Amino acid sequence: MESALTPAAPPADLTQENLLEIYYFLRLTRSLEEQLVNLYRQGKVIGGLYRSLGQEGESVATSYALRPGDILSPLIRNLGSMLVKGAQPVEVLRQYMAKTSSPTAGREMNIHFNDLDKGFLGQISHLGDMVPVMAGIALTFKMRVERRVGMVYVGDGAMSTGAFHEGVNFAAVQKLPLVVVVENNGYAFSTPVHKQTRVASLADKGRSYGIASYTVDGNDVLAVYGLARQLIEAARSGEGTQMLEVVTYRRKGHAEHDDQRYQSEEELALWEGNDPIDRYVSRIGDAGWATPDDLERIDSRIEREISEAVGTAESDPLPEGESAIGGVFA
Amino acid sequence: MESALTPAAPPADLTQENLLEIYYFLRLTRSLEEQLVNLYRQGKVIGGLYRSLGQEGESVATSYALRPGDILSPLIRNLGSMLVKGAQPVEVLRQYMAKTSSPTAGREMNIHFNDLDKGFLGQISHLGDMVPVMAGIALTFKMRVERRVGMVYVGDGAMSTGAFHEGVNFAAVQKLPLVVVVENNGYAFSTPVHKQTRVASLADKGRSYGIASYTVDGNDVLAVYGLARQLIEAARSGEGTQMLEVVTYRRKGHAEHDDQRYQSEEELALWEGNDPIDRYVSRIGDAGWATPDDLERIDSRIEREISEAVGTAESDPLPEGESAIGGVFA
Amino acid sequence: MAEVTYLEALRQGLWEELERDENVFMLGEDIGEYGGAFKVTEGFLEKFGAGRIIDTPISEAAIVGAAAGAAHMGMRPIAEMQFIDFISCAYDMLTNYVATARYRAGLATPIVVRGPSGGYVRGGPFHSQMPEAAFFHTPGLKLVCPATARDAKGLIKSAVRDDDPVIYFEHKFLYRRIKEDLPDDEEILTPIGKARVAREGSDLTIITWSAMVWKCLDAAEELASSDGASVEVLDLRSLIPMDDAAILGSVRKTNRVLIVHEDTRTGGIAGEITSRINEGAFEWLDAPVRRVTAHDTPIPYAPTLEDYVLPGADDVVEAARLLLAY
Amino acid sequence: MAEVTYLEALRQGLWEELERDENVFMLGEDIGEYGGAFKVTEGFLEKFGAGRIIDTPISEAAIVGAAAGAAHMGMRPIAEMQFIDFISCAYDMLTNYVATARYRAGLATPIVVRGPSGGYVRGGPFHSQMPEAAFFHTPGLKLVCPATARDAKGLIKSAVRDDDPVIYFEHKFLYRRIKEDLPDDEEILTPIGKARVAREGSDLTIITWSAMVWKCLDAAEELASSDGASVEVLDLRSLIPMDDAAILGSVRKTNRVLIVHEDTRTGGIAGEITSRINEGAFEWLDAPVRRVTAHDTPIPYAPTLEDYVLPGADDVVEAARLLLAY
Ligand SMILES: Cc1ncc(C[n+]2csc(CCOP(=O)(O)OP(=O)(O)O)c2C)c(N)n1
Ligand SMILES: Cc1ncc(C[n+]2csc(CCOP(=O)(O)OP(=O)(O)O)c2C)c(N)n1
Ligand SMILES: [Mg+2]
Ligand SMILES: [Mg+2]
Repeated sequence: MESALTPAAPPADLTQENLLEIYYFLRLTRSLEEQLVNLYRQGKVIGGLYRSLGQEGESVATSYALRPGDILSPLIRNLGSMLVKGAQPVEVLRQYMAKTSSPTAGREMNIHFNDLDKGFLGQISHLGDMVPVMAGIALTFKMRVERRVGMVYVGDGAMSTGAFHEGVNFAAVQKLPLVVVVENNGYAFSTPVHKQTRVASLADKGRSYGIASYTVDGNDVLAVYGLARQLIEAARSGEGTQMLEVVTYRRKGHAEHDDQRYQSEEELALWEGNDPIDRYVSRIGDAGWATPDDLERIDSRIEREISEAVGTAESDPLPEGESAIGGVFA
Repeated sequence: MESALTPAAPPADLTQENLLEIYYFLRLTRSLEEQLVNLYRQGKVIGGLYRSLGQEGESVATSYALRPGDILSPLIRNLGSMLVKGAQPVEVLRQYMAKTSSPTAGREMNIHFNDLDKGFLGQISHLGDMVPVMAGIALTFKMRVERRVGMVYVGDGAMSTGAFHEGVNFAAVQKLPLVVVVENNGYAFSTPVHKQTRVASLADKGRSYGIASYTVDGNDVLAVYGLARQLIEAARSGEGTQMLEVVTYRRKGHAEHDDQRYQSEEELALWEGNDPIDRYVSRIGDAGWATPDDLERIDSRIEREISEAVGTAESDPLPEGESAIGGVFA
Repeated sequence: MAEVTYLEALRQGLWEELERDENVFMLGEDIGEYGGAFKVTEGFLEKFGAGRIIDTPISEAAIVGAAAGAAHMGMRPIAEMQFIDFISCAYDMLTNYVATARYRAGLATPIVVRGPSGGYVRGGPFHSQMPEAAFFHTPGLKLVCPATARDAKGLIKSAVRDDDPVIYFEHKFLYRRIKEDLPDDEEILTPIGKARVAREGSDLTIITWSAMVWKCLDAAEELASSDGASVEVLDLRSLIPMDDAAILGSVRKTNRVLIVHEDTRTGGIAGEITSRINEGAFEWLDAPVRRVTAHDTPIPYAPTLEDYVLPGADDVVEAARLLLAY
Repeated sequence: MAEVTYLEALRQGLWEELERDENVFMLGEDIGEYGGAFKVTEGFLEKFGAGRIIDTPISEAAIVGAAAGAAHMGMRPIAEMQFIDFISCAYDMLTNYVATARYRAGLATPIVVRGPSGGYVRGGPFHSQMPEAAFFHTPGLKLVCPATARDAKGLIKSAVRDDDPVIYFEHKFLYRRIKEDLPDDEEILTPIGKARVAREGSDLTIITWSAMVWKCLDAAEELASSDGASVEVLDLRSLIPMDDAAILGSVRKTNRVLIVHEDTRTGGIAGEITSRINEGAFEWLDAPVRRVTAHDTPIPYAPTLEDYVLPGADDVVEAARLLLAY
């Protein structure tokens, strides 16, 4: 149970191809959300819009460290994790616009959808509830002696829920292959972390369940990747539940309609200067792992993919009213 | 946030009278429960019977460290705490026998009753729920700037509940004058502590809420008293929520009908040799604070009080059926 | 007189009670500096201070439990659920601890638990619930559900003064859609337990509450103009206690009853009302008691789906016609 | 044939399902070495091992949530609540996560949540509940409540095989009081959703379930011998799905209905049944639908009080006479 806050050297198991793919997912996450903002302003997003600006790094890095067959459960700010696990931009767009072609046929919103074959389980809104559920999935891996791992995200705010507590304790005591990613992004809606808990380090909460618990700079993509990989493999090899606190910052409001009155300009500026994508780009550029050309090619690919996806999604119809019925029971 | 497991010297603030009074409550608790066993065997106790054999020391010592005006919330094994706070043996007997004259007029069982003026709030069965409620009482003390303290008991098992987690966190973050007494008695019903949590020391759980957290030998009455007093006064002087783990042992089954198959003979013998009352008697005898005569006088007084109380309680009638109605609303 | 929204009326009611009684305080998530997710408590922190407007961790069970403990000590806490959907996390605390406290232990627990409820706002399955029936079943809780701005104010004030725990379901669809002239110089206190005749009529009684009152009034208007029918609309205003006298009185007058609620059909409160009418006015019934409710599904997100699942004025008209023709 | 108790029948059903399908497993508090608070799982740990009979921490939300997660992966978890009263701690998980999973996300969640329910055992307010109505209201959960040893076995086996989440309310008053001869050589599978005619009759239908079936049979016997009345007793066996056809068929035959349940009156399931009868068989009713239920209070501890609050055979006889004379 040590703690690590220094950026790691680029993990040895990443190829240049991997590094470019990570860039792809980082940029895709941000661009897709920016596109969603446009659609939101045009009134095409039906409900609220939730951004992960500034947190794309940890989402992508933690999920990229998983292997095929592993399952994660994202929260509202883990669009990046879902994309890494194979969710398609067009699915996300359809969800936000409540199209009949969306993965939930218009029944659920935004990124509340799942594909267990690809490896992600959609969340419900009630914070904390996914922790016990993911413990159950990890329990299955253990019972079947499959070398698979579960990963569940939880915010600084969600850690205050009873469900979080019961779920992590359950996983810990059963020694389940589950990695709990704590996203310390400074706020839960308007509530700063120090009003959510009195403890200085959220990783201390993991220690109270008797599980290995680490803290990492959440905006250092490669450091997050390295540590996540280590914990995932520890969980995989029978060392039980692991916790990883990623220290990051929510640069937009809780949702698009939030005026962020409680976040100071200085704080926002500080974290803008600590952008995970900018840092990653410098890092892989400086190290000579990617050329500006490489990145530009990826950027254009993303632009193309998103604009195609928007076209497809927009032209899809809303579901027929009657399709609301059915599917409550098998 | 240190840890103390060595017996303290007799706290300076206890007079000889206090020491004898503590003996009185220890013995009263045990004798009253023994009397309840008799009544239970005679079929006069209506529901189950729950013993605190071996834990009387920590119950009495923690509650004795409170001051008038403080409020505690006992659990099923805290008969001793309630007696210290002024609950009468006859009330307890009436509750167990569901008499109309009982504090709840036969509506609730065993020690589920309260007297806020005397300073105790009765529990409900759902484990963990009293923690948020006591946080609310402590909140009132803080809002009114009263120098009063709340104390809430929680078992090793109850710590796994969501309500415990939410309540302690709430109290911690609001810096409420609440002392959480963790009774680590080895089991929750049949479940040993290591199946309840993976953490080695339950006091570590307190640390994860950022509150001061200590461990003490729960069968050393004076050590418990001393540390409890210290934490109570810390809470009283604005230092916020405190946690005290008392390490003890439940020598009877979960309830009288439990065959204790999961507790080994050796374990039981070991803890019988570590009886808190025996230890206390030796301690105050050896130190010359009490003579055998003093203790015998107290014993006879208790015998008399209990036999009177049994007589009174037994002769009371059950409530009239119709009295079940009413009192749901004001 | 000033024109105020339902939300503003609620806000005024809370404000006035906080001003009136220093034992009243509020606790909930993001209610302080942020003023609440819907801005119901905007400006409260500045006025009443952090000691009485308490931002809490995301812990609904602790919020309700702490409110109960404080209430035992003579305080009058008002707990906000950010959305009423999250009250489910405090279900144990409410039904086992709070609801039983007086009965089992003689403890007064005058708390108010309030929050934005209901659908028609494209909130999806977890921001659209109307979970009144979940608490209707437990003796010891009062349930209040204002339909008008006047009642939003009058009922929150009565709820705060009530000596029992009250769950106050405010309807988020009405927050800014309902506007009403309310007097500035007169205290508004709506008694809990008294229904309101929202429209008088003699051919059919519609029993309803909360946002559905408005849909039923639209339906009654349509039935009057198109069918010449005289429809009475009874706004229950509180579900516990339920105004049996008003219900039975209206049924005995019109002899036909339609119950309309936003909640799902099976296990919804229409069932209880139907029982009470069977027990208390069976001989006056010229037709079966019928109900218009949501379908038995979660509330879906897409507008087309939500509109299909939730009842609308047209559903009310259709059911009323069946009854009128019976 | 062997005579078995209700508890033993349940135990056999669980045992057989664990033997039949390796995806079936159990989790709960003290179910392993101790064999459960009521010894329902006595011997299971030895037979099936700690990998399939899992002792858990005191965490009802986690028990149900973990069961749900495992069920998504193809397992068939059976979660025990030590007393069903503690299911309230998993209310959010059951109603928001489990119940909606298929509808909102197409996820199969075949779990069984079971536990000792009901009163008449001097358990006080928190060990006597029959919280069926708390879950009846949420679309997506099936509710099963066996009255006989045969059904205790047949319904648990069907519940385990059901592709939807099932809450199985076993009645602790019946555990050792009901004994029945069950065949050794024939598999018992009671279909979920089909009511059972516990006694045929033509003058009055009593609709009931769980322990009340026995009280109603006593009452029917009394009414037959003292009043010469022919009373039909319909044991619903499952509340969701509800066997509307059986209910309406019986009502159309007898024209008089009494609904009897152990749960409190207000918000109890009798309301829903009354609505369905109003909607489906109003013209066949010769008398109002009436109900016999518990009073609207928590369940008190003293035998005199509990007996007063809970319905008894005498209450059923009395209400039936009123209806027969109507
Ligand atoms: C049980 C529950 N209570 C309240 C809410 C309302 N709510 C939605 S998000 C949110 C803040 C979450 O903060 P955090 O867990 O830190 O995640 P972040 O938004 O920072 O990613 C709140 C209070 C909820 N979804 N669930
Ligand atoms: C929420 C909840 N779940 C289950 C129970 C049943 N139960 C009663 S006591 C008990 C064990 C409690 O153990 P612990 O907290 O260690 O207290 P102890 O009995 O050892 O004093 C259990 C499981 C309960 N009362 N509440
Ligand atoms: Mg956060
Ligand atoms: Mg214990």
